[in-house]
Amino acid sequence: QDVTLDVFYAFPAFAKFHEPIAQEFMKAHPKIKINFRAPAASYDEGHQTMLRQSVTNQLPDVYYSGFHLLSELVEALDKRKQIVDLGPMLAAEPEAWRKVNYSDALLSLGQANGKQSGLAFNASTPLMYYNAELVKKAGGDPDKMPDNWAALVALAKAIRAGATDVAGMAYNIHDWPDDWLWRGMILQGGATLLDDSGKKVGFGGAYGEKALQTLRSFVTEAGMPLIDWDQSRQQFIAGKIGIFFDTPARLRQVTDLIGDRFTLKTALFPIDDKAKGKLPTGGNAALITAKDPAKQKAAWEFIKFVTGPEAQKIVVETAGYMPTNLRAGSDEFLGPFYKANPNFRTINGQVDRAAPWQGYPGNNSVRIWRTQREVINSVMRGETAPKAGIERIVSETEALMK
Amino acid sequence: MTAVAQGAARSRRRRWIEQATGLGFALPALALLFLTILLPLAVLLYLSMTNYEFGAISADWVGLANFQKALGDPIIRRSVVNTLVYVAVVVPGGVFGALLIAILVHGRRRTRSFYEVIYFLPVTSTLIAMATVWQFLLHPALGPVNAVLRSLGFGQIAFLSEPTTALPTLAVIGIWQLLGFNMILFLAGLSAIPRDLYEAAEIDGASNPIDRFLTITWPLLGPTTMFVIVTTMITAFKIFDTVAVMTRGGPMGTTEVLLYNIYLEGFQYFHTGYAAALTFIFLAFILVFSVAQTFTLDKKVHY
Amino acid sequence: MHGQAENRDMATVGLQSIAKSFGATKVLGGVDLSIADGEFLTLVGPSGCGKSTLIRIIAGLETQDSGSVAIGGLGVDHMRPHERRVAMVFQSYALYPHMSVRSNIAVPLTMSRMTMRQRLPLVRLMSRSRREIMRGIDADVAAVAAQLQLEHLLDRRPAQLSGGQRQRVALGRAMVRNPDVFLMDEPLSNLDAKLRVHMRTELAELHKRLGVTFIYVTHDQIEAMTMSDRVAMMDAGEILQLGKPSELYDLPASIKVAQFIGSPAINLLPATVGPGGRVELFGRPLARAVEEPAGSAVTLGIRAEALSIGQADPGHGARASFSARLRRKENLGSEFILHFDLAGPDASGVTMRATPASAALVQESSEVTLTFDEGLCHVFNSAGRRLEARDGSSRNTIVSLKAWP
Amino acid sequence: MHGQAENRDMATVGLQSIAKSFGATKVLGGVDLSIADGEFLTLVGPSGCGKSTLIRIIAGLETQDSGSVAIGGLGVDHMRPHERRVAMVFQSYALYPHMSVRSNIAVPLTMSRMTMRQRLPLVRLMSRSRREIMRGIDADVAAVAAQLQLEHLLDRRPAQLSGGQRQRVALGRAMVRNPDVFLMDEPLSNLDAKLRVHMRTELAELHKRLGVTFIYVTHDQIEAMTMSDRVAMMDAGEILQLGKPSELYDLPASIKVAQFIGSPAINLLPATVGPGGRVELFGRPLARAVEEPAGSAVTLGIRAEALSIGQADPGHGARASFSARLRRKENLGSEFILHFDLAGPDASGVTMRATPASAALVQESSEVTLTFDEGLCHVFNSAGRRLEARDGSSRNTIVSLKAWP
Amino acid sequence: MAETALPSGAAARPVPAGAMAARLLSLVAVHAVLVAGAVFMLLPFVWMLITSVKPPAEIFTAQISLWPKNFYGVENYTFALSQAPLLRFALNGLILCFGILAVQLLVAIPCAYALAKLNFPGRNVVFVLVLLGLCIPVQVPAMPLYIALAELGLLNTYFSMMAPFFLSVFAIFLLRQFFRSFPDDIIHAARLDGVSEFEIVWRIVTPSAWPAIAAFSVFSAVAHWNDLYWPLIVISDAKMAPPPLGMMFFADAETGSNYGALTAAATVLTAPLVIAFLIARRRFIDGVTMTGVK
Ligand SMILES: Nc1ncnc2c1ncn2[C@@H]1O[C@H](COP(=O)(O)OP(=O)(O)OP(=O)(O)O)[C@@H](O)[C@H]1O
Ligand SMILES: Nc1ncnc2c1ncn2[C@@H]1O[C@H](COP(=O)(O)OP(=O)(O)OP(=O)(O)O)[C@@H](O)[C@H]1O
Ligand SMILES: [Mg+2]
Ligand SMILES: [Mg+2]
Repeated sequence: QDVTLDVFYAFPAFAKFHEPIAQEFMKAHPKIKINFRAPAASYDEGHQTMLRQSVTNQLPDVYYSGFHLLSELVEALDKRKQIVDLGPMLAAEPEAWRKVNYSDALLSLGQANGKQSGLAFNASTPLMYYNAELVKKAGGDPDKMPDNWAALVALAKAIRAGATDVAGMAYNIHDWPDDWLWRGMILQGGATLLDDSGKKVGFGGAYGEKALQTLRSFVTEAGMPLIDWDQSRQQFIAGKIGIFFDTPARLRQVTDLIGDRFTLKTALFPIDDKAKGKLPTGGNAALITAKDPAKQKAAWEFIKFVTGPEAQKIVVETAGYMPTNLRAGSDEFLGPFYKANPNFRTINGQVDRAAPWQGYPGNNSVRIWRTQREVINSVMRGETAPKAGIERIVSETEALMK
Repeated sequence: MTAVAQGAARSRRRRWIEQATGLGFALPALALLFLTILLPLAVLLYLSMTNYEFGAISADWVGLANFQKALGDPIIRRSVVNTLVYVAVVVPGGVFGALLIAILVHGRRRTRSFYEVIYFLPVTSTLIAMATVWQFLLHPALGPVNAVLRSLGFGQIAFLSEPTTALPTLAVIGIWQLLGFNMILFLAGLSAIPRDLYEAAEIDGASNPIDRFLTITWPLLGPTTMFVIVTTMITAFKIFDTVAVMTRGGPMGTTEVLLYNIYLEGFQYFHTGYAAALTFIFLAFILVFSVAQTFTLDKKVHY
Repeated sequence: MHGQAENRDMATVGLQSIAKSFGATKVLGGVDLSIADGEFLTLVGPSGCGKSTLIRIIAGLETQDSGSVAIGGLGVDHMRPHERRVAMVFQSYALYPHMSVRSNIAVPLTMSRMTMRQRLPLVRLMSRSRREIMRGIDADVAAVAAQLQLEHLLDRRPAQLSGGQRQRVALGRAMVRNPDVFLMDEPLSNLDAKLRVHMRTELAELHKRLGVTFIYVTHDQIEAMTMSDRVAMMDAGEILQLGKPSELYDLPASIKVAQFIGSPAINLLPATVGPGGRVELFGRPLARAVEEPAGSAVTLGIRAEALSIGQADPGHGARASFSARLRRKENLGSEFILHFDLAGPDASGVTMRATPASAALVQESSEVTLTFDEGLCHVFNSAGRRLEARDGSSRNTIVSLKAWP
Repeated sequence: MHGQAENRDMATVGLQSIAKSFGATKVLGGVDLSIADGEFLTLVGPSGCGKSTLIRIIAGLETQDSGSVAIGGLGVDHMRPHERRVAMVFQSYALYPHMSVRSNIAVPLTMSRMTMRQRLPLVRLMSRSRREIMRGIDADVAAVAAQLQLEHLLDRRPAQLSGGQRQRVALGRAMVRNPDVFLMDEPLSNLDAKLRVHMRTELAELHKRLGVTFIYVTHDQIEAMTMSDRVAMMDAGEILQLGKPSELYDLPASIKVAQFIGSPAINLLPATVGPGGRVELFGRPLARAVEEPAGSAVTLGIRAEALSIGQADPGHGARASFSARLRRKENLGSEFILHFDLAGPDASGVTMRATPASAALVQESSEVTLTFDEGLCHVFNSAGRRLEARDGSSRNTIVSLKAWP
Repeated sequence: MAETALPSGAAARPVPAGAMAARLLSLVAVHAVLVAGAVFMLLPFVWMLITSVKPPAEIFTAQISLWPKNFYGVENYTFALSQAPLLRFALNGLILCFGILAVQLLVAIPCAYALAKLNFPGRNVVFVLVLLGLCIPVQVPAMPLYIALAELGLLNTYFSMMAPFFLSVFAIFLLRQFFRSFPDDIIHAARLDGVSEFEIVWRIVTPSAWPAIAAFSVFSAVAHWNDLYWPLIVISDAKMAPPPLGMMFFADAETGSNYGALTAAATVLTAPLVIAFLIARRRFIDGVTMTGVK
């Protein structure tokens, strides 16, 4: 008989792809009705809502959890047996089907607490946006952007020198709400968040010092303004910043806001360690919290659909996220779109580097980032030397990891 | 003898009726107060003595450890200082600015409604939209405020991103939000002042605006002013929204205020027990402030 | 700021066709009045006739719809109330509720004697001269408080005072000042007779000492008669008669004035004009003749004190008489008011003043003959205007008194 | 709720040693008073003596510190104001500022005639009986408004009224009611003489019609003398004398009462007691003898109307005389007040009432002989108490009047 | 710079040049202050309105322009109105605001009157509790209240959105201040007239506090119209959501806000509040002046 699924997601604006996907799904599965709950304002608030509802047993059937909160949520829900392990369900599907749709890297994004807790729905790795005119004016080649940080800073310096009141680049790590960009800086160089013991940070010492030096050089060399990331993006959109780093999810919006003021292009995130370099993955994974077996089954159908190529096509076209389905990029689905909008295709080149979200031990991740961020900000402002800075970051982080 | 006793009993009846009326009128409020404030506070008090983490199934009793920890936490201390700075800017600005505007607006005839609406507009705003707007207005390179500063020969200022200016900027935005509402309270207070007192003052020579203000307006506005000061102070102590939306405590913790830290502890770090203890410290702090202020002012403003 | 005020040495007050309406309610209908410097003018009139409105217009608290006010010969219409240099006692007192009696009375002095700087809070603490001025003000306040018998109440707030005490504070606030014109709106209405007598002399003294103009509203006939140089009787926003107090009493211009002035009110008897202009009362002709066509109806006004009991006494001018029945005696202590029913078909009655001794001579329900001095009675035509006697022989008392030594 | 109230058919009011202080200020010092059912009692006394406080205690608005109040023989200390079934006119009017005159007057009727349900907004629209009651109320309001001459003001708010009009509304709000006791605190103080006379009769009629008890505060001697069954003279929170109006005037118990009652105030002359208890004025013995040791100082009180000009006239009781110089004549219209300076070293003066005619006979600054009827004067001892004449021969007027036919 | 509307300022009178100049000067000074303040207050709204009619490409530009080259208002507003059920949210807001305000006034007015004018044991305690209530941030009682409502099965109802706000300590405190200044004699007169204490509150005292009640009403309406925090805790059905959720559909931290639609939605959802204010503001002007007592 008919099943109604309660689906809960964060960011009301995501209605722009959730709604059409649900329409498509219901067309394909007439017996399953999708009912969206009032969306949460943010991942954090969605997370709090889930925790609250787990206490009162009001959980939805499907929830899209931010990657950075996934393991905490799964841990909490596991205690009350309120989350469904997707591993067996996935295993029950034909192996071939699994292989065509999901890579291991993609599957790993949804793993937490050692099991397949969810399937990645939205995913993003940091993307380079740039102003082709400014790059050209500075003597760079808009079609072949630097693939390492030293060259990038040099180009940014040239952009800054080439025009008044234009900043060479902006990498808004100093006030990013989470450590996504910081992880980007760490992972791209082949370092890890934690060392092998899992008890110490993996980016201390010379590596970290160099990373901080690079960050400082953004300001000193490239004239990066130390302002709010929204303001920074606005400035980029106004044509006053040469190179800008942001999530691909905003590609659609940035493109619209620029209009034909200048030529927006995107490029791969510079990677200093081409072999080991990884990139942090933001976004969310769909998970099942339904209790009723019939609903669980319907929910699994739903999750398969939303992570399927038709749904991902909608997501990519409306936002710019990295597709989380291997087939989505094919000609059958996104091919024509990518051809028309090459900027959107760029992110696909980073899928292989997408690393799952790894937490610090001790549930203090947010506080650790707030502490680190203060030091990073202070280094970028030139108030703290990079060496002293990384020492502080390491010691304070490790203190909070207990 | 019995007559005396009877008389006493009867007067007691009258007093009893009076007191019962008073209590009866306060009762619905008291019941709601109990249900929506006191009971939750009791739960919170219990939590503050545990190490409960949000979403957890169980918690351990830790006694006063959370309170001890809070008193020694440097981040909390910093946020107390930030909060006090914010309060110190917003209260005088929000109260006396509103008083000035209210008095000026009250004297207008034709333009009165025009100004009232304009000054009231910020009260109606939702932070969701306004945060974006403020960020653009204060944008160092694109915003009109800095355009004006530049044209006046000052350099541009990254109001929300400089550690030295971020908190004062939030305070100014706080005043912007509060001013209109306080103005309306003052306007309500002004319309309750009997007109013949102004007439008497005018005859007595208290004719210029300052004299009129000092002789009539200020003293008779006392109850309103007291209310506005106390509520503005409490509102300022509770500063949270603008921080959460516009600076998230940054840059470099310069806008981390007490309530934002409690929010971080409770809803970001999920240290519910610790956050509860912080909440109690916060409550004790502003309650003492406001009760002391209220009861000392109360004697002065009523005749 | 007071430049203009200082030039004006004479505090005459001139009102030129002052009109005022509140919405549709016409309150003043073109009042003309000119008051001499140093004059004590009393406004009387029925409740709601516009007295308060008029003095509020003079003070500048209300704006007239048309007409103009001049003080000291200068138009003051453009001046704010304080620039007109008037002191006022409000009918509603308008005390400052948050100030002690002392401060209430001191306000006008503080305003006039201290500079802005000395009045400012905090700043004033630094002013040395301030203390001296304060001492002067305190002395003046104490003096006025003594006149008003308020010495022991100086530290109270208005809410802690009785009605009469509040009124005295309101009066004190005006009395401490040294304005060009005093405007007082029923300043003694809530005081007891003894205190009122005391305050009358205090006000009279103030008037003499300062020599300034007083405009005074009262419902008390004794106040109006004893304090004023002139009395203006108002009704429905018009001045009906303006003159010396005795003129209003003895030579009322109209029946309305005669009725309003004097307590108990004047007795009005219907009469007709007979041949030769002779007035006929109850069909019997009197000695008085008026310039009215024979047969027209007139009204005879006889003051309560003009009546007496007993037969006409030919030795003392022309006396007429009619008979009446005593309905009720009213003992006022010092005298009696006797209420008579008239014997005729006309149901109305007359009142008469009598000493206790003469009142004792009549009994209730007894029929007596009342006589009155024709020289002391007034004849009003049907329009209510008082008619002069036709021949000089029987003029009114006041006139004859003036002719005496 | 009114069970007790309905049982009480008699609205006597009994006060038993009522005392009241505001903080350190003692206002009432143990007042005992018992007022008969249907009596009209007037409270008089100097400003601030506690009159308003006393009636506020009777109404239950203020709580006495000690003592008890009974209405209709039942203690009402436990009752809240409205249970005491009293109507009150406040000295400060206390009008409802947001209601029209009509609604102000209608409030007490609405409260007593309508049920809670009928008064509720919205609900009342559905009540059919309500309209009928409303019509009754409107009629009553209209009737009272007519008595008060307020008909044309019924739709105004208090702020749009003149002082006297406000007072009448306050009066009207009490008059529409049908309480056991009326408490009126200077209800006519802001009305003109004519209207006051009118209101006096209206109140007298109301009193007669309802037959309820009135407690009335006034500063107006005429009101006190003419309306009251008894007058209580208060001073400093005590009742100095309680009696018929004429008793207070003619037989004042003490110098304070004598001074307070009567206008102009009684003349007080220093005198001594000579041999045989004979009172000596300016060294000359009078006929009057009192029970005081010889040589003690007494005060002679002579009413202004007891004095007359000219030689002693032996035909009319014992008359004494002294000489004085006319300082000032005061014309009150109906009579004159003559102010004399005494010839002796004693600087004080005396006042005398005179008819216009006799006033015309003396000139200012002229020396005259004043005579007075010894039977009409009072002797007070040094403590201020009035002394009875030793022999029955020369009792006071009132007594002798009583003996007359 | 007249701070009260004294009648002296009537324009019709002939005024000497000196006084005229002085008055004009002070008038200019007053308006200068007011206009300067008004610019500060208005600036964000001007930008909001301009943005709501701009095409995306003109929103962030280096040159500040007050009017778009390309008028895009129709698109933004239709987009805002069609993408989110703004009118439905506005209706929810209306229900919430009226429901909350009605109960708030019903509860707060008698309590404020009792605190201001009646003597009862524990009056100061109640007053301190009121102050305590003022100090408490909304987040504090949220969890216990949420659990209680869940236990009662009341989640997802209008009632659950309103219940925590039925008590407004703010209103109690504000009205207490106003009631305190109400003349005792008028209350006494009412008691003598047989007006019950209950009716004294509603018929006699409340009309005198209209300015304060109107001020509070706009405050309450604004606060609950704009509240998203609590409704999203107890509501999971988007059909019951309050107005700000309408804006959240366009304010997006994750994929980037749609500024044109966001400001259009903000404009649409602010308008009712401005209208409510315009209605309520009449009450600030004709406050009942206390002429009832002498
Ligand atoms: N709240 C108060 N605090 C202190 N003293 C007060 C208070 N209320 C009244 N008094 C004092 O009590 C005394 C009696 O006041 P009350 O109002 O009874 O006088 P009253 O006889 O009515 O006078 P009046 O004729 O002037 O109205 C006065 O001296 C007054 O100053
Ligand atoms: N604001 C107003 N709106 C309408 N009518 C008013 C207003 N103020 C006063 N009036 C009316 O104007 C008339 C004159 O009022 P005013 O106060 O001058 O009377 P008054 O002569 O002082 O009377 P009283 O002796 O009773 O004080 C009254 O009839 C009054 O009702
Ligand atoms: Mg008047
Ligand atoms: Mg009194």
